Amino acid sequence: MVDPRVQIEMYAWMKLARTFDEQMVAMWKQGRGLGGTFSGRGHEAIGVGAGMALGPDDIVAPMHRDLGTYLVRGMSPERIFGNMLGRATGASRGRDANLHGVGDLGLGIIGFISHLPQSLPTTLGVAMSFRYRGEPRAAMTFVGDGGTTSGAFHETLNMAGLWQAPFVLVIENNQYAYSTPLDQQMHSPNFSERAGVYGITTATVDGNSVVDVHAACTEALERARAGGGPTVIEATTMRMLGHAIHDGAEYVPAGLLEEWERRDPVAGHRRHLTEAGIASEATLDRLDVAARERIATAVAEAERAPLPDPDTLTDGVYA
Amino acid sequence: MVDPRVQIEMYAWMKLARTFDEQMVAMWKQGRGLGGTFSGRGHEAIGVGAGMALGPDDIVAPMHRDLGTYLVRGMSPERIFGNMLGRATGASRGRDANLHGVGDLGLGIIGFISHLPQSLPTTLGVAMSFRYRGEPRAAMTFVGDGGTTSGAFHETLNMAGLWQAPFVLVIENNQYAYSTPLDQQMHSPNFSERAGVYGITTATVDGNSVVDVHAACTEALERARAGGGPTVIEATTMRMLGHAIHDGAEYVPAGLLEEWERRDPVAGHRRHLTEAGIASEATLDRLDVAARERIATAVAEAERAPLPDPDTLTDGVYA
Amino acid sequence: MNDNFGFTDAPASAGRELTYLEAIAEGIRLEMERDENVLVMGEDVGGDFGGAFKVTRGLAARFGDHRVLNTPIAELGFTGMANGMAMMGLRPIIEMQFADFISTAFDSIVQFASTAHYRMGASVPWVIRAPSDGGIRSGPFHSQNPEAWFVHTPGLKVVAPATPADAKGLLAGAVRDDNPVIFFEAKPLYRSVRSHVPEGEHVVPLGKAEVRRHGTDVTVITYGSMVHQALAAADAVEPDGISTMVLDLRSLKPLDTEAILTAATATGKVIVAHAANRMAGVGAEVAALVADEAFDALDGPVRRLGGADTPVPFSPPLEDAYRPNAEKIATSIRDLAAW
Amino acid sequence: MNDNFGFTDAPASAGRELTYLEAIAEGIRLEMERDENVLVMGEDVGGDFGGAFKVTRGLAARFGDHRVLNTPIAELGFTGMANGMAMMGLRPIIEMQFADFISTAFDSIVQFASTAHYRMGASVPWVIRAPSDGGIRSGPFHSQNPEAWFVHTPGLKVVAPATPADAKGLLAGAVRDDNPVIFFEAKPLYRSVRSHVPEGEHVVPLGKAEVRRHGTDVTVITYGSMVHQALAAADAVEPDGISTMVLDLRSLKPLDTEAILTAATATGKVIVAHAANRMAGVGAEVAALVADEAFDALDGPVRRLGGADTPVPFSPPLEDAYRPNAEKIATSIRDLAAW
Ligand SMILES: Cc1ncc(C[n+]2csc(CCOP(=O)(O)OP(=O)(O)O)c2C)c(N)n1
Ligand SMILES: Cc1ncc(C[n+]2csc(CCOP(=O)(O)OP(=O)(O)O)c2C)c(N)n1
Ligand SMILES: [Mg+2]
Ligand SMILES: [Mg+2]
Repeated sequence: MVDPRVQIEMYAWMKLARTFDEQMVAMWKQGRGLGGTFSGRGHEAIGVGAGMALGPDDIVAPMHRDLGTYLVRGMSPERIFGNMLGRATGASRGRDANLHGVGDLGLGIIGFISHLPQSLPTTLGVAMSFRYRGEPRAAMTFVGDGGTTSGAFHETLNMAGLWQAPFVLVIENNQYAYSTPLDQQMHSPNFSERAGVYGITTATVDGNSVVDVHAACTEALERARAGGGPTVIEATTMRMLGHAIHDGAEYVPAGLLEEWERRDPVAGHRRHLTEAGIASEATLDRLDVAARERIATAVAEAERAPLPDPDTLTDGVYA
Repeated sequence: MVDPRVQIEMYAWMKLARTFDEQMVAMWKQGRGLGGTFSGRGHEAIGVGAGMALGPDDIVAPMHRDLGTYLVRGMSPERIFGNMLGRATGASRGRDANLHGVGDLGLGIIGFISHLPQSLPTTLGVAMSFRYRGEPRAAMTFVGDGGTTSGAFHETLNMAGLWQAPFVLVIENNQYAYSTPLDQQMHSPNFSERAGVYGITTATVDGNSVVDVHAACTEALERARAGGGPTVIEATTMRMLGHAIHDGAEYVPAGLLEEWERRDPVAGHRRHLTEAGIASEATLDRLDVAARERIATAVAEAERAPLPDPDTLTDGVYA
Repeated sequence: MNDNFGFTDAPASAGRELTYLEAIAEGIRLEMERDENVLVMGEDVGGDFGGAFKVTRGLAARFGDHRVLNTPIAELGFTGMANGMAMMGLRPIIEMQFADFISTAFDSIVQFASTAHYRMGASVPWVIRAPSDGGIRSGPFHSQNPEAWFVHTPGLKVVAPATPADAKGLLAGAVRDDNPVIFFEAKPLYRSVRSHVPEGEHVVPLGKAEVRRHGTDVTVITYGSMVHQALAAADAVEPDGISTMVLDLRSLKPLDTEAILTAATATGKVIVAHAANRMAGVGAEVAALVADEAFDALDGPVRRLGGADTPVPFSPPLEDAYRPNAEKIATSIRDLAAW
Repeated sequence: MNDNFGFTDAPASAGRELTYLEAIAEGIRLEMERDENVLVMGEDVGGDFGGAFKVTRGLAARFGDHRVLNTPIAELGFTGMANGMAMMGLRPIIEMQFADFISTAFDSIVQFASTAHYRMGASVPWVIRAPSDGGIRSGPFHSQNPEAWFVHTPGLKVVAPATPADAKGLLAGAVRDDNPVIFFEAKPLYRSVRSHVPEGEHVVPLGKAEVRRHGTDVTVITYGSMVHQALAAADAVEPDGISTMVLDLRSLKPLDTEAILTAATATGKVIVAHAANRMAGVGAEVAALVADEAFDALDGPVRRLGGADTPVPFSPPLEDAYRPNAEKIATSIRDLAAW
């Protein structure tokens, strides 16, 4: 069983991600946002479970619903909110939008670009650099169900299998790519079979169980660091809001959302902690309050932060 | 059993392709060629077997080793040699090189471009046009083992399976992509498994048996025309010369070539025809002579043909 | 954004008005009605959803799912697929969800589609609709203006309407053209511009520029969203006694060289402006053309305004610094007029 | 191909001579010796084979297979992989088998690599070696000069050496640069040009053009294989009393604007020439720059020579009609000198 303290920590991070997400959605609906943004509601167990499995020397390239990973990895809520609000203090210094470009190699985080699924070959390259130098490190990234139908998915997994790279991919199967359900994306959503043909170890986990995601990722990362080759983990979940802030997701059957609401990863883990006697309601309530305060502070700071000076427009195009 | 006359026809086409190929290689070695060129030696059973399986209304996009398909489909040796020699009478009117651009929609042939494996999505589009119009036709194309590691392979097969398109793909597994053997291309050359994950029917055939290739393609094309969806056929063979005319293929172990030489598709089919009493040596000798004469005529005509007028440079860029 | 731009030739008040977006939608619908070979494909275009910008909303209900095809995320593959469909006589209208993702489909466009007719006489009559341009805080991957890549590539055609009427008319012209045409829609104009659009059949021929405003001192040559900025700039400098001509290119490939040279010669002072990155952009081609073929008529340097040599930044002060706008164009007009 | 081009600054006879191809190979070898973060990757580059043009032959034997990585046919993927390797401090030298296939890797270059430093301060120090250019009867897919796509894209650097010495020196400069650099090799020069190459460490800084020939009447601004054609053209018009300056750009991004303006101003008559398609090519940027910033010094139209607006055709009469060469440049020089 996972260390109880770690399980409580999981809750704290998930709650922080959820609180961030709710605050963000509220702000954008109030017109206090800038541009569009993506909610990761429902993806907290994946982002946190995977993020907590990473070792200090591992590198991760999260995508647009993996807020939890950024947070766990040490990207502060201030820098992320700052990014979303186009502030000079944001992770990309006003250059990139929402969770895009939220990277910091010092934290072992590579920021993603829109073009799906570019993080895959990039992360394979990181893994290959570990192999080149004989370092016991692993590189991890994520892809949505939608991103798996793109050429880069195939090219990356083929090479990852060929070279048995220390590479871990989490497929976040959340049933939809924007408005397009799985059955309009592929003949059959057999992700493990698809990855298996490349000589890659595969696993399927409940993407709404932070404990299960964490366990699968921990095992995969350890194997990768030990020279045991790549792993692809399918984590099944549901995108609980629209594709992006403007999208009402009318195309999702209400019943489907209700069904998944009952499996909410944050509430579920909370139930597990109390039922298993790992944490009391009071302890968890305190974590909830802490999360709210942490996010309130971050929002206030981000909103106070300056916008970039237009004279810095061309700074940083080149190294 | 395949109609004996058809089996004799198979020999005639394979011999024509082989004779063309030998004549081409000889000319290029003598400096009578223009630019580079690709030999299809060893691929005759695939090109001819697949080509003869096509119905009159089907469309095919052969690639650089499928000379037999072009010939069977009615592209004259004059037009092909003319293309290779950059003549105004060549299939591309001097625009494209060697077997590139050798297309003619009137003959149901789409000419390929270098970028691998662009013929795959193109051919899927042809298949989807049949589906759109409800026509009982099929579209077929080819890819090398090397081309299968490219993104377009995955994107095309995923969509072919999703829409159950009347699409047939022959993978010509000839052990090498240029100098790169299979084991440096992919973890395991499990082509049927790879195609199977997309909801596509698969088959593996001896690519040096014209009868087997023909049977597999016939079945796949019939299924496609009848609405039974796509098929991927792996045809195993060996590239018997270098990648292109300048390549001595020193990287191929001599023993491997000797082994495959014993399985030569043209000689093998000839043996089969005589041993099964389908054709006499004399009949086949006459076909050999006919092939030599046909090719000699074609070469002579192509060499006599004019080069394009430079004033026509911009003709045909736009429709 | 200036959405009351009073064209000299097409006053905004005349007749039925549509937004730029509605005009595109109407253009698609009419072409689908006219020719059953016309179909729509792309990510999320189908069903009740109708695409990220809702341009194709209602088409599936009207024409059936088989004519409005939702594709997986596979731009290279589905554009390649459109090549095959088009060679068989269909006329796919492909929606790139954002113009930024057109790079993902690059080989299918710049290698296959662009060369098919030259190599084998096969025409590839598709249209790619590419929602492009920025100014709306969408960041580096939802704001791009990648037209120069395609203008440089032989065998393609490229159009970039600035008005609702042209959006409808050029869409029809593009669908009926027998070549691959990339149709750059200016996202900032989608709902901000509303003006007269002819009802029923309305076809604008490819390759013809249009003078949007006559003038005698300085010529601004531009297209897309910058047409509106140029017109606003022309208004702004009028009180200074500067008379500005504005030429809307509309087609970027083929370029209307005759109209460009006529407009350049008319004033002898030329500014080329676009939202795309300035360096080696389409504006460079236009400026170089003028500097060669209208040299004798030039009374001053050929100026160019375009995006900075940076990705399109997200934050307002940076994006505003990045992009040309009416004010910057006006400054350039004044400067050149005084040359 | 003129392979005795007698540079004013570097006479072909001085010192040790190498072919253009040998110079590149030497440049790679020295960088690999100097820095073990440097590795080579691409299709068929490894083992005893050493790539389609044998540029990397011998490297695997010398440095081990792990530093000379054969890749599957997956340009998008392996270039994306190089992005990740480079972010971790490796310095991959990627061989595109032909420059023509660089379009297959497009997203990994123009979307990821080019923006990584701007967005997240991560430098991506790879070099893509792209064997480009035609004139050798290789047809539309083995003859392309796609540099304009990349010069238009912010965040990339682009170089195009014309001489063996620059091929070696710019290769070193590119490997040591902390940004993604595309290194366009001119295939027609691989074995046709042989001249002095400094031994040992030799680094040519990116962004510096070089005057290859001084002259007072007409300036030809060019790069790559056309440098040799321009020099031959300059020789050809000399008997007519025309003195031609030839400026070799060497770097296309960043452009050496100072050298361009100085060279343009020196004669007042400018021809820009390249093998790439003329329309919206790099030459348009150079011509537009001159027409803007050197306008006062111009004594005639800014001329441009480049490939026709067609795919690169295969047949000799067509390819010869397609491409600029010494004769066409000479005609243009004579015409402009008489302006
Ligand atoms: C190559 C490419 N095409 C289109 C898009 C636009 N787009 C952004 S997210 C998205 C859907 C992604 O679906 P999925 O991969 O399942 O991830 P999810 O958003 O469901 O988490 C699309 C189509 C893109 N980012 N990249
Ligand atoms: C995208 C792309 N990259 C590189 C090449 C160069 N190239 C031409 S053929 C070839 C090898 C192809 O191998 P395979 O697909 O196995 O076909 P084969 O030649 O063995 O029949 C390569 C690398 C290409 N044509 N397209
Ligand atoms: Mg999804
Ligand atoms: Mg092969």
